[in-house]
Amino acid sequence: MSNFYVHFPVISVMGLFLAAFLVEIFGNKNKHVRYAISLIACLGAAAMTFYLIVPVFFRGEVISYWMGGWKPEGGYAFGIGYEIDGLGLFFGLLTALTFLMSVLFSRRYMERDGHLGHYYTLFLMLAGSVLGLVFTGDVFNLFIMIEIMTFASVALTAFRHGKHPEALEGAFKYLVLGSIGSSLFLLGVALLYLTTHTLNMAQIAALISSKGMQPTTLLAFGTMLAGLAVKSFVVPFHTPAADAYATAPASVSTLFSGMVNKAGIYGIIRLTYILFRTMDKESLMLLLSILGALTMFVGVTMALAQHDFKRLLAFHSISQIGYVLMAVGLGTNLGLYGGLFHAMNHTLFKGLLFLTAGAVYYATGTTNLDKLGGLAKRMPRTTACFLVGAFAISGIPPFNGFASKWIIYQAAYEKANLSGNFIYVIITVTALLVSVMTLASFIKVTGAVFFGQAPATLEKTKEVPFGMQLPMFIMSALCIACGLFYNQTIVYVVNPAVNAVTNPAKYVDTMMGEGYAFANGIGPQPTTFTSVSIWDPVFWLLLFVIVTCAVTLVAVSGARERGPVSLPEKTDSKHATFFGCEESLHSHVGGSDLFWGFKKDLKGYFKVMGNLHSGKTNDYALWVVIGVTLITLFTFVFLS
Amino acid sequence: MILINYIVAICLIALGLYVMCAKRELIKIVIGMGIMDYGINMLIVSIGFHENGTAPIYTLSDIINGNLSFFVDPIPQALTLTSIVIGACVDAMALSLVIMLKRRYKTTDADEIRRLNG
Amino acid sequence: MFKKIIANSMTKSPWIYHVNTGSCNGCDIELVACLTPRYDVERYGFKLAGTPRHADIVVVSGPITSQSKDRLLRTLEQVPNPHCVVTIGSCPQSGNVFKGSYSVEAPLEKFCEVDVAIAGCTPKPEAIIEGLYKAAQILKKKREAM
Amino acid sequence: MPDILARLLDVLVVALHVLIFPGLLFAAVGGLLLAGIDRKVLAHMQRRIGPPIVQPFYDFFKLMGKETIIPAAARPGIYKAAPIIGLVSLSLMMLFFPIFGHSAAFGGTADLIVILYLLTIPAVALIIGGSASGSPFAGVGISREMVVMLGYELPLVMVLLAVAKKVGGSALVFSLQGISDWQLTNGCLLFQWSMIPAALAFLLIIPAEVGTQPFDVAEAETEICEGPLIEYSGAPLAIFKLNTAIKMFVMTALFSVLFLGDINLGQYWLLGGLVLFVISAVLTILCMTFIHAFTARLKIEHLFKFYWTVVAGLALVSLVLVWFGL
Repeated sequence: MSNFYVHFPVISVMGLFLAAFLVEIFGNKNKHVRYAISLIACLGAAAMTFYLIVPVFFRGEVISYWMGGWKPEGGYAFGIGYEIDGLGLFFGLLTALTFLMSVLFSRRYMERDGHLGHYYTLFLMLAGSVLGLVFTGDVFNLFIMIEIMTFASVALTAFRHGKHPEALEGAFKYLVLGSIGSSLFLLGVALLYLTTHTLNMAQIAALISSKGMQPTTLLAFGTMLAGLAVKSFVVPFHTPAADAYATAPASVSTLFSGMVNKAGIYGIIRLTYILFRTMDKESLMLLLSILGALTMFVGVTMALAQHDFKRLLAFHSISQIGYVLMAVGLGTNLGLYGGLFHAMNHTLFKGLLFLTAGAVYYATGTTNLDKLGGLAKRMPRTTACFLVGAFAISGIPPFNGFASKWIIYQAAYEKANLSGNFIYVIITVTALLVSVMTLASFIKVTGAVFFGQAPATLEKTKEVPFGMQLPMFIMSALCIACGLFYNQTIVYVVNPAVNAVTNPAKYVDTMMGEGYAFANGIGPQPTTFTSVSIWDPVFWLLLFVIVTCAVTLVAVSGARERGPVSLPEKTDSKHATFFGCEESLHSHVGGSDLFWGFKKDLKGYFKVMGNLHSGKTNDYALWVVIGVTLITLFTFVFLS
Repeated sequence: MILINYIVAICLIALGLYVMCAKRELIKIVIGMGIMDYGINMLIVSIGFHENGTAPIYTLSDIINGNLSFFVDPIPQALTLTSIVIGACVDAMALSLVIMLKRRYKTTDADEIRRLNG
Repeated sequence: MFKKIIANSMTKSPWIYHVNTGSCNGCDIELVACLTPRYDVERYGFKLAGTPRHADIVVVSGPITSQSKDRLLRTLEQVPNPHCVVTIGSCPQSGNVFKGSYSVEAPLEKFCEVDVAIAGCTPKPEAIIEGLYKAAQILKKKREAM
Repeated sequence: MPDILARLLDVLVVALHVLIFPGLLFAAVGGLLLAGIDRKVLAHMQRRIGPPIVQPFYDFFKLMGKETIIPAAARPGIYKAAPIIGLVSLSLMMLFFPIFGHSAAFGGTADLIVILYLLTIPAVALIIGGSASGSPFAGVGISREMVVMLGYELPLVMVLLAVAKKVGGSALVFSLQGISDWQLTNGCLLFQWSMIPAALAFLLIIPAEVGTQPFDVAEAETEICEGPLIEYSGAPLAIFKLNTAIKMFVMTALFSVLFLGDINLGQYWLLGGLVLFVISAVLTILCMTFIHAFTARLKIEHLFKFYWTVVAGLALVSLVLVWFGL
C-alpha cells in the first residue's frame, strides 16, 4: 500500500458525484443532513487533492489510473485513464480550494433560499465535473466533463430565478452559446479520432508527434481550440459569462470564476502545449496573445461602464482571463510562469471579490452600485477583505496580483524583443494600461459601495455572520501570502506545473509505458524559473513597517505638541460633512457618475461596445459563430 | 456513399448554426442546437463506418495477423450514443428554461429577452 | 521645541476662508485685491483655502442676513481650532446702512467671538492686510494657550 | 564578537539610509524646499514677491498644530492611515534610485515596472483616504484623480518601455541600476535624439502626477473645494501636503535617473544629494512652475484627451524609433 494515493483522484471525483445524488435522496428535507453530506464530500475531495501535492509536486511523479484496470494493450489505450501531472494537479488544487471556500460560504449565504437540496446537488456535480476535467487523461471523458460542467453551471445560474427573472435569461444564453462550444469540441474529438484512432491524450500526443500534422488533425485542433475558447470566455465569446456570473448566486459566481473558466484555460494549455505541441508556431502564439489582449481590453472597458457590482466583477473576470491567455500564448517559459501564476492569483482574488459581493448582497439585498453606499462603517471586515481583493486585482504591490502581472509584463516585452514583432509591444502596453483601468473600476466600486454616505434604506445594515467571513479571511490571507512570498510560491507550486507543461515526455511515458514518448519523438526539456529583474516584497514591506513605526513613534512622541484629535460623538454640525455652508444632506456619488471625463472622450467606443452587447441571444450566437470560424480558419491557414 | 454522409453532416451543422443566429423564436434556437448536435453525431458515426464492415467480433488469430480492418469501429458508435444522451439532456434543459422564460417575460422572442445588456 | 516652531508657524501661514453673508461685493473685491501682485499677501503666507476644514482665519463680509446666519455659524463650527474670525467692512460690525432691517442680524458679536474687525465701507487693502496680520498674531496666542 | 558589531553597524547604516539620507528625512526636506522654490519662482514670474522659500515648512508645522476633526461619515482608521501609507511608500521610492552609487539601501534591485506600480500607491492612498471621508466633493475629486491617472499612465508606460528597449538592445534591461550603468558608458539618454520625445513626454507627465496647475483638476480648490482633501484637517492634511511635495522630488529624481544617469560622487555622497536636488529644482521650475504660470486649469476631458493624444503620441514616437534601432 505504498502508493495507495493513486486511487485518490478517482475517489475524489466519484465521491463528489456520489454525494450529489446522496444529497438529492437524503437531504431534501433536512438541512443539516444535506449540508453535512456536501461539506464532507468537499472536504474529503479537497483533502485528497491536497495530499497529492506530496507525490506529484515534491517527488515529481505522474499518477495514472485506469478505470476498471483496462490498461493499454498492443500499444493502444482502450480504457479510460485518469492521469495527474503537475499541470492537472495545479488546476485541481485551484478547483479544490474554490469549492471548499464556496461550500463554507454557502451555508449562511444560501440560507434564505428554498430548494437547497437541488442547489447542493448541482454544486457537487459542478465541483466533481471540473475536478474530473482536470484529472482525466481521455479526450472524450474531457468532453463529458465539460458537458456536465455546462449543465450544472446553467442550472445553478438559473437557481435564483424566483427573485431575479434575469437569471433565466443569463442561463439560457449560457446554455445556447455553451452548447456551440461543446459541440465544436466534440467535432474536434471526432476528427482527432479519425486520424489517431485513440482517445487517450498521452497516446494522441505521441502519435501526432510522430505522424506530424495532417489537414484533418489541423482542423481538429482548430475546432477544439475554438470550443475551449468558448468555454474559457475569451472575447468574442465572453457575453454569456457576463450574464451568468452576474445573475448566479455569489457562491456560484465564485465557482465560475475560480474553476469553470480556469477549466477552459486548462484545456487550452493541455491542447496547445501537450496534445498537439503546436506552441512552437509563431502564428499560434500571435493568435493566442492577440485574443488575450483583446479579451483583457474589452473586458475592462466594459467593466468601467457597469452599474451592477457582480456584473462588473464578471467583466473583470473576463479581463483577467485575458491576461492568463495572453501570457500562456507567448510560448515562452517566463510567459508560462506568469500565466499560470496569474491563473492561481485570479482564483484567489476574484473568488474573494465575489464572496464580498455575496456578503454585500446578503446584508443589503442588492448589488446595484447606484443604490449602495457607506457600507464601510457598517461592514468593516467585509470592507477590509474587499480592499485586499481590489488591491490584488489592480496589481498594487505587494499583493499577489502585482507579482504575477509583473512577470507577465516582463514576459510579454521580452517576447516582443526576441521576436522583433511590434504587435507584442502593443500587447505589453495594453496589459499595463488595462491594469490601471482595473484599478479605476475598483476605485469606482470602493467609492460607490463601501465609502461615501449610506442611503437611508441601508442604515440598519449589519456585518455578515462569521460563517461567511471565514472564507473571505482565508482568501485574503492567501492573497497577501502569495504576494509577499511570490518566489516561494512559484518554486513550490507553479514550477511543477510549468515543468509538466514543457516536459510532456513523462506524461506520455507514464500512461503508455517507458520509452513510448522517446520513440515518437518527444524529448525531455526541464525548465527553471528565471525572472528578468528582481524585487523583494518582503524586504520592501519590512522597510515599510520600519518607516511606519518610525513615523508613528514621532507622531506619538509629538502628540502633546500636535493639535488635538476630535472624534465625532454624535451627529453635530462640527463633524458633519462640509456641504458648502448648507446643512449636510444625503448625497452620494454613485457608480455611474464616476469617470465622466474619461467616458466622454471615449464616447464613440463605449457607444459601439454598448450596442454590440445587445443582450440578444441571436447576436451573441453570431459573435460566437464568427469568432469560431475565424479561429478555425486561422489555425487551418497559418499553422500548416 | 461515405462522402455524402460528411456533406450532409456539415450541412446540418451549418444549418443549426444559421438557425441559432437568425431565428428570434427561442424554441427555434433550441431546435437549432438540436440540429447541430445531430450533424455532429452523424459525422462521428460516419467516421467509424466501414464499407461492408461486420460487427466488431474478432479472434486472436486476427490480431496476430494484423487483420483488424474488416469490422466497423465500435468506439464512434459509443461516442455517438453518449453524445445523443447529452444532447437530449441539454435540449430538455433548454426547453424547460424557455418555459420559465415564457412565464416570467411573457414572450419567447429573443429580441425582447434582453434585460442583461450593455 | 516643536511647540515653539508650531506657534511661530501659526503666524506665518494663515489660510483664509471667506464667507459672504449678503455683502455688496465691495469688500470681497478688496479682499481679492490683496492677493494681486500689487499687494501680494502671499508673501506673508496667506492663502485662500477651499474648505473651512483647512482654514485658520474665517473672513466674514456682509451684514449677516437672516438666511445666511445659520449657514455662517455652521461653517464657523467646522473650522478646526485654533482659528480666528475677522470681519471686513462695517456691515458685519454694525449692519451699516442695512441696520434695523427685518432681515439683517448684524452685528456678528451677538453670535460668536470676533477677533479682529476691519472697519470701513469698504476698507482699503492696506487695512485688510493689517487686520489679517493682527489676526495671525492672535492665532499664535490662541495656539500657545491650547 | 567583532562580527556582531559589524552586523550591528550594517543595520545602523541601513537604518540611517532609510530614515535619513536618501530616505524619509532627505525626501521630506528636499520636497518641501522644492515646493517652496516652486511658489517663489511662480510669484516672481507673476511680478509678486511671493512667500519665503521655507513657506511649505511653515504650512506643514502649522497644520501639525491644528485640531484634527474626523468627520462623522468617515472611517477613522482609514482616514488616519491613508496619508501615512502614502508618505512611507513615497519616501521608500527614494531608496530605489541608484543615484548615490551602491550606497542606496536597495542597491540595484528595483525595476521600472515596480517603480510604475509603487508610484500608484500614494495616489491610491489619497483616493482611499478621500473616499473614506465620505464627502460628495471628495467623490468627484477621486473620480477626477482616477481619470488623470488613466490619462498619464498610458504615455508613462510607453516612455518606460522605450527606455528599457533603448538601454537593453537585444537583452531587455528593466532595472534602474542597469539604466544608470548604461548611461555611464554611453552618455545621457537625453542626448540620444530618439529619446528626446520620450523625455518631453515624461516632463509633461510630471505635473499631472504631482497634480499642479493646469493639471490639478482633482484638487481644484475653486470648484470642488480641494476634492479628496476636503474633509481633511490638521496632521493628516499636513502629511498629504508633504506627500505632494515629496512626489515633486521623486518624479524629478526619476527623470534624472532615467534620462541623465548616475550621480556617483563616491564618498562625497552628500554633494551627490545636493547635485540631485539642484537638478530636481531646475526640472521643477521647467515643467511645473513655467506651465503653471502661463496656463489656466484644464477641464477633465481636455486633460484626458491631451494625455492620450499629444503626450502619448510623443512617447509613441520614441518607442517606435527605439524599436527600429534608432
